[in-house]
Amino acid sequence: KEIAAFLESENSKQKVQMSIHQLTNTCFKNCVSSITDSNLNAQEEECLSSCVNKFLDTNIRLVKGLQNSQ
Amino acid sequence: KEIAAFLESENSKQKVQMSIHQLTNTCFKNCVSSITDSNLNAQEEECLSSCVNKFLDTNIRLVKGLQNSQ
Amino acid sequence: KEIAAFLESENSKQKVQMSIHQLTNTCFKNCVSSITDSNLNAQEEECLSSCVNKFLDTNIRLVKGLQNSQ
Amino acid sequence: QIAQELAVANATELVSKLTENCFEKCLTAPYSTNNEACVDQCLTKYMKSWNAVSKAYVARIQEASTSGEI
Amino acid sequence: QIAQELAVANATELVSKLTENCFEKCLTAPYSTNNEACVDQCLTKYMKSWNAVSKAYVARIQEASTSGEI
Amino acid sequence: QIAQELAVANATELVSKLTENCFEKCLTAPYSTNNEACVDQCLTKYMKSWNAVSKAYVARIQEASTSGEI
Repeated sequence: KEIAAFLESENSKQKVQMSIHQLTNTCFKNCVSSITDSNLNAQEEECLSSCVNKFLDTNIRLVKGLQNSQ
Repeated sequence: KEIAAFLESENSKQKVQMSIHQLTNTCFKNCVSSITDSNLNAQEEECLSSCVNKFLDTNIRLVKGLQNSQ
Repeated sequence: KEIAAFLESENSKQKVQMSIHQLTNTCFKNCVSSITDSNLNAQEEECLSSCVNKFLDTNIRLVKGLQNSQ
Repeated sequence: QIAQELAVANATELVSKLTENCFEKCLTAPYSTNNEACVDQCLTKYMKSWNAVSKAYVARIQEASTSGEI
Repeated sequence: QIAQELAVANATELVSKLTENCFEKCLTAPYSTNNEACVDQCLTKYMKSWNAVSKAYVARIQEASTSGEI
Repeated sequence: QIAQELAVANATELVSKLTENCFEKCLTAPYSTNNEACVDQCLTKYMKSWNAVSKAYVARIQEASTSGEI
């Protein structure tokens, strides 16, 4: 049982990590237009945070919409 | 034996499903330019159907071409 | 033990193959702009070779940079 | 139980492609505005596209297997 | 040992996305010039973006699970 | 048998990338015309690119392992 709980918890940590990799990839492409230095400016930082929230909003809205249509 | 047949049939159903997911993704991106309402117009519907057929034509032609070149 | 060595060697051959598939995909998209005949011209050939080398340079530089930052 | 895992894999793939496509079509950097009406329309439009693609795919596969093309 | 395999999977995913994004942003066909300074800045900028995305993602998930949204 | 499974995985990956790239280069929405000559040329050009990439990749890896770079 402990092993099952350990695997379960590793599994959900891994899913979170993979979601963060995917979101960073998507939001970096859309929010960081060119590399002129190594800092994120305020606008890029704001964009990344909005991107994550809007992506999750969209995801949740679509899942609920699919459930309602069944 | 029944289990093997069941797995085989589930496996090929799953491949068909995954092909449809991939084709919908590709053809939606290419045929649906913007979301102004929730209906597919006649042009989009025609484009989706052609897209599927031309994609499969291309796939079959390439597989045959590869086989002939061996 | 022989089986383990065989699996190990198959595994690394497979990784090389998959890297070549990915690099061909990336470099073909960037170096071959249009299909007017079935030959690679000198410029495309040069571009493909540079693309591979620059991609691997970038990959190695990033891995070293990550290791140094830890 | 295998059938159930496959159903989960299918639903996951659908939600992932839906989110990717509807996020791309309905929201743009810097992500300062919501676009929930667009997301809802996109959901319906994507599912209609899924149906159109399935229909065309199944028809094409049946035709091809009847004619002996594949 | 499972935790270690997951750590390797995570590092592999990070290096793969980093290479893809920094290659795309810092080098362009015909790949005749190097751009090592850009690659170094891109590495730092991508890791900062990764942190910004993680922060926003974790905050959003906590908020959603508190409010019962998911 | 493992070697055979890997060969199948390789062939599947090749056909998938070939179809994606040649469909992208030779056909465009609304997909009203065929372009079989282009598909045939694209197949040959892609395979030539695959060879050029393999050659550059193997040379680079050998050089790097000789110089101790990796």
